Amino acid sequence: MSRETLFNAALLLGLIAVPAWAVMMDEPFTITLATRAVILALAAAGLNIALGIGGLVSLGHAVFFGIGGYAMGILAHHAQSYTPLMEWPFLIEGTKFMPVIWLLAVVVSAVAAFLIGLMSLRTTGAYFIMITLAFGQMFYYFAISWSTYGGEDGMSIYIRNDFPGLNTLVPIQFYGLCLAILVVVLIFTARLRRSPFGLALNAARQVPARVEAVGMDPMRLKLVAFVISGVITGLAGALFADLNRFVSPTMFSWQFSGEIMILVILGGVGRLFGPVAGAVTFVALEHFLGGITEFWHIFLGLILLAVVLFARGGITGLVAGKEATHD
Amino acid sequence: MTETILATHGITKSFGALKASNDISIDLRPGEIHAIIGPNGAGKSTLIGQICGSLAPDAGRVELMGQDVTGLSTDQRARAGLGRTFQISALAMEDTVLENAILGAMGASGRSWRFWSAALGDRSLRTRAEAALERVGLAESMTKRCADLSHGQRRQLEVAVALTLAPKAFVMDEPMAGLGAEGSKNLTGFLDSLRQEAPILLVEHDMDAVFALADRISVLVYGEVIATGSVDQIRSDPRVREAYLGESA
Amino acid sequence: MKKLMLATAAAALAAGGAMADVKVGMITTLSGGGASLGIDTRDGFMLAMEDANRDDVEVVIEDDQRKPDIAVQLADKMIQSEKVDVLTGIVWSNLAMAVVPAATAQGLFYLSTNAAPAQLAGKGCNSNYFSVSYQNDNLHEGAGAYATQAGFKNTFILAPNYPAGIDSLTGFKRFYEGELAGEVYTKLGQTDYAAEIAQIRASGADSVFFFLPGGMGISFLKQYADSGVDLPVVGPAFSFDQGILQAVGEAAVGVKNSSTWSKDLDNEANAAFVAAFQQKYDRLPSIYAAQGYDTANLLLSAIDKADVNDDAAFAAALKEADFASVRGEFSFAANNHPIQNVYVREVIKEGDVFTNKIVGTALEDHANAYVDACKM
Amino acid sequence: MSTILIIEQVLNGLQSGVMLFLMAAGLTLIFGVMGLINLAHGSLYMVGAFAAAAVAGVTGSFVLALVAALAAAALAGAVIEVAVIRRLYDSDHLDQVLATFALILIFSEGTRWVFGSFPLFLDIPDALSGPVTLPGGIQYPLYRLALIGVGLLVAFGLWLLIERTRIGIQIRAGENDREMIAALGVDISKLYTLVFALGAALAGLAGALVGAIQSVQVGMGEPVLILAFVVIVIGGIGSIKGAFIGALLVGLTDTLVGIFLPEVLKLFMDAAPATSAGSSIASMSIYILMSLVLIWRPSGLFGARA
Repeated sequence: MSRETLFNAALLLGLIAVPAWAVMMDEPFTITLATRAVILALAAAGLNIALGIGGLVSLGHAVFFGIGGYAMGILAHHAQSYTPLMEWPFLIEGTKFMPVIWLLAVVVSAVAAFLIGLMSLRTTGAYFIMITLAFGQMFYYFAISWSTYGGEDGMSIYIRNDFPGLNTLVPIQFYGLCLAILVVVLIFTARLRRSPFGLALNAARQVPARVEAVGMDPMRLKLVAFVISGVITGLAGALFADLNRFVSPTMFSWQFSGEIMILVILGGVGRLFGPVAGAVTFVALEHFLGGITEFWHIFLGLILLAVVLFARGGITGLVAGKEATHD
Repeated sequence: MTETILATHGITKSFGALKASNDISIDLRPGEIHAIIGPNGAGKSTLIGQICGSLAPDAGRVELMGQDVTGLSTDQRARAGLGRTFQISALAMEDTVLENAILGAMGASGRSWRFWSAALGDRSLRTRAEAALERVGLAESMTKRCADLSHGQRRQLEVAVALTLAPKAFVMDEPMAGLGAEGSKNLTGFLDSLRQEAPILLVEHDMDAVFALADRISVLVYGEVIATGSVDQIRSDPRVREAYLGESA
Repeated sequence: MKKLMLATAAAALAAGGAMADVKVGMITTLSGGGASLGIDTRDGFMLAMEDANRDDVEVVIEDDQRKPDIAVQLADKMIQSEKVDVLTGIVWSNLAMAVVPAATAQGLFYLSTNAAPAQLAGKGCNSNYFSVSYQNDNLHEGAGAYATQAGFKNTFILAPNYPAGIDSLTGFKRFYEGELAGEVYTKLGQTDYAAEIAQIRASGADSVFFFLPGGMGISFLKQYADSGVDLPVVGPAFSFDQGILQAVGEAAVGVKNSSTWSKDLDNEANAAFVAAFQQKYDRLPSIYAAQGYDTANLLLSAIDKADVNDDAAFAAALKEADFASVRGEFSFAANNHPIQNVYVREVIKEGDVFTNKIVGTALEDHANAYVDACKM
Repeated sequence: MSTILIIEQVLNGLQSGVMLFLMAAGLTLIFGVMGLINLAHGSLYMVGAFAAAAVAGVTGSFVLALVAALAAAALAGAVIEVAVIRRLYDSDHLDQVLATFALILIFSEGTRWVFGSFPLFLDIPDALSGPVTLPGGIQYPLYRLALIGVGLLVAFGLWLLIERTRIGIQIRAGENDREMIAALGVDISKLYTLVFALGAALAGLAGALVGAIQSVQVGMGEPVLILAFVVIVIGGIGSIKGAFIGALLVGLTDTLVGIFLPEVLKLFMDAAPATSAGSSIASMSIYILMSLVLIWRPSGLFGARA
């Protein structure tokens, strides 16, 4: 077993042990924090597919996070106010049923990722970073002025949505649900990396010319990766909205896109558990540094700088040594 | 028409005032090695770019197996049967030798849209990739990372990846580049045996290899083909001597 | 469920004569943009708490960074871990909307030191939710009433294109009887108003009403003053607050603004407050500080009357508003929002410091437009 | 809608355009020469504004304030170049984005630590205050005219610097081939520090100039930063000319669409929804413009690399 595998196992164990301890000690807030970390890890795991495997530096992933959030917000808002979402040409009612919300989040994120990807992938390098950022801003300003759904104020959902067989209001149950989704996505990612598609995408990042020369279209590979990536981040957005029982345009903001990227880089770009390590660290820093000083952003900034300058490969790289993505 | 596997008909490409390809018509017949030579800046890379699809000609067309492929993209041409190697190794350096070869097998068999099963676990892909690696003599190094290969091994892998495509025609851009005498000799021997499988359009600076391998040679100077013929014809062609040696005719 | 059990236990204790300790959670903006408002809120609140010097009230303060998700997370923490009884402190309406409904649904009390969106005053009102500041529309309504009193006939109005901005213009129009020379929504966070000022100049307006909180207002006032347009300007107090005025400088002098509080309001509580605040923090208090101070005093008055674990009794005690408000006469309307005067202030220069002085009353004993919509 | 109003709005668009250019020129120069994406450029804008406000507060002199802004921003630029940025030239864009994002956090909170949370005061000098009447009876603030003048002057100065001086030659050479000019004996690291400080000084100047008519506060740099990015992407990253054209385009679009779109929509729908919808679309207009340009020309109007 490589050090990275051990590290990953330890992380996963921690994600089970810490909340379990919190339940025993009756520290529900620790569970809330852990839930936040798990959901952020999920959002970052989405970006990690585009960024880590496909090399797509998207500074607009908050778009999908926000779409997921608004999918939840809009459906639940209509459900709690008993007003139909639309009446024509056919009646659509709101819902508080998580699987339906997730479905909507996933479908809309996929469509958005497809369209944004189609346009953005024409560009490369710095242009790609900037055009994804611009799409993020477009959605942000749109959400701010979308008065039907609260504009800048966003929307509050009074009671967390339902999942069959669970009482999602109990923190540990909702946590379990989120963790399960994260684990499923990580398993999917692990398979994806070894799959023909993953191999091709990984090569498309390194040598697009080679991929073309063997009869594959790197652009299409990247577009599909971008869509998969957007879908996962979108799903995370729906869960995040449910955690907070609230959505607002800040979910679309470029700072948030930056934060998702930070999670990925902090944990280790392209590492399977990088997003998890990044999110856990980030939430912990936010919690503990924030408790110590009002100016904790300075220290967060310094830590990030240190990671970029001295700890290539992020935390995973630091703990597990250089690249160990292969057997 | 089945006599030619690959052909260009009057392709022309300008970059501003510079005519990098001027009305070039060449062809590649079954079982032959057709070498393209010419001094630096003669427009060889531009020509290859147009044949393989990374550059669009201003005029003229490219045919593969009698079909017009001028409008096709690089990957479509590859699927249609064009196998190329690059002048500077274009390999996924982070990946293993086997993975690079499997990449070729995947493209050829259209299996790149599988998201769940492991690429290395796919029997047919693996068989194909291993066979190609075996042929170029990299069977021992399959699990090595590309980045850890020697330069010569990378050149071999370039050829192996093209082999996995089982192409109708090879386009090789200076496969000997940077190889020592020994390496060149080995590769020359290998290419010699390859021509029966599929003809090779060979751009090469190593004249010993060219003269040893080529059935025909075309000489490219300032974007124009000034001569095409057998090795002996080319050796004695005064225009070629002028272009290379500056001797007046 | 747990809350219920606690309540029973506490009731048993109370019957024995001992009052349960009260734990207050303050969530406010202490870092990032807008921190000055939260800092004033906190300082005002804590001033009252320290003056009272009681050991049966504990205050936990956390920084929401002006991010709704952080605010929600902090609320969860305070409810779940700190087990607070009362929440307070949120400055921004969008953060309040994220926190308040969930908190009151879980049986906590929420006392607003500032944000009081329409949703929480009308249909979404709650017996555990009290706004000690105002209802968001109040100051805009006051400005509208003043514009009418001042005889403005053709006002140009502008606000950012977001819910509070739209509410603001609606509130203004509710009490303004003249014509509108123009109605413009600007981009939220916009910093350059040259285009809007040109529109004002071209519109033939006789006056201007604007609602542009924070840095937006500073930019607007500086640019307006420099534009040569010389029409009277009215705005709500937000853009003329003690912290902001110094950054606007001369450009603000003479501008009328509507406010429920001013440091020169003539009552005993206010005089004491202003003096104590200046002495302790070495700066003039702002309206946010005043509202924080009042909130703390209201809370203390209720704690003396009822057990915080007895929801109905504590709500009734709060509703009595039996404390000396720095705003003078103060009571709650049926929907738990204040009935108070809205004053007109004018910006003046006192020595080196820019500040406000009261020049009139726009609305007397004013409640809000949502009382009837609230079914409590 | 009178002609006067239209002309005035065009002037407003120009003014915001030339100020954007000051920001964008530095960004694009730094990208062109060093290949670096600098998200912290907005922080240097903020540093300039705060330095100007602080010095103006003490001395009361606007000229000294401008000098202080230039000096402080250039110094801050040089310091972060030497301490951090220099290690990022060989990194990929990802590392650059993260590191400079970290710098934003440090600068913003650091500034708040030093100056507090309240906005600072910076006013326009008396000599430039108030409006002037232009031909045609247009009343226009003198200070804004001065801003247009300064912006154009700086643009011209930059052009001179790059086309006509030794340093300009080195900068242009550096854009094309780093190794080459190092081989020619130019001290490349000094050149980079210089270029970075120059870009920073321009941002600081913009911050101080604009700070006089806006609010000098923490976080003021980020909205401008994003606009400046839009500008250089439209213009083509690395191109000063592109930055200039892009800045004017963005300035004009942002100003004119915001004013005229609601009016146009009012022809088709009720006033209230027209105002609201118009301003919603207007707030997205420059991003729409940018996407259109990139779809048409993936490397911007004057972008070098394909």
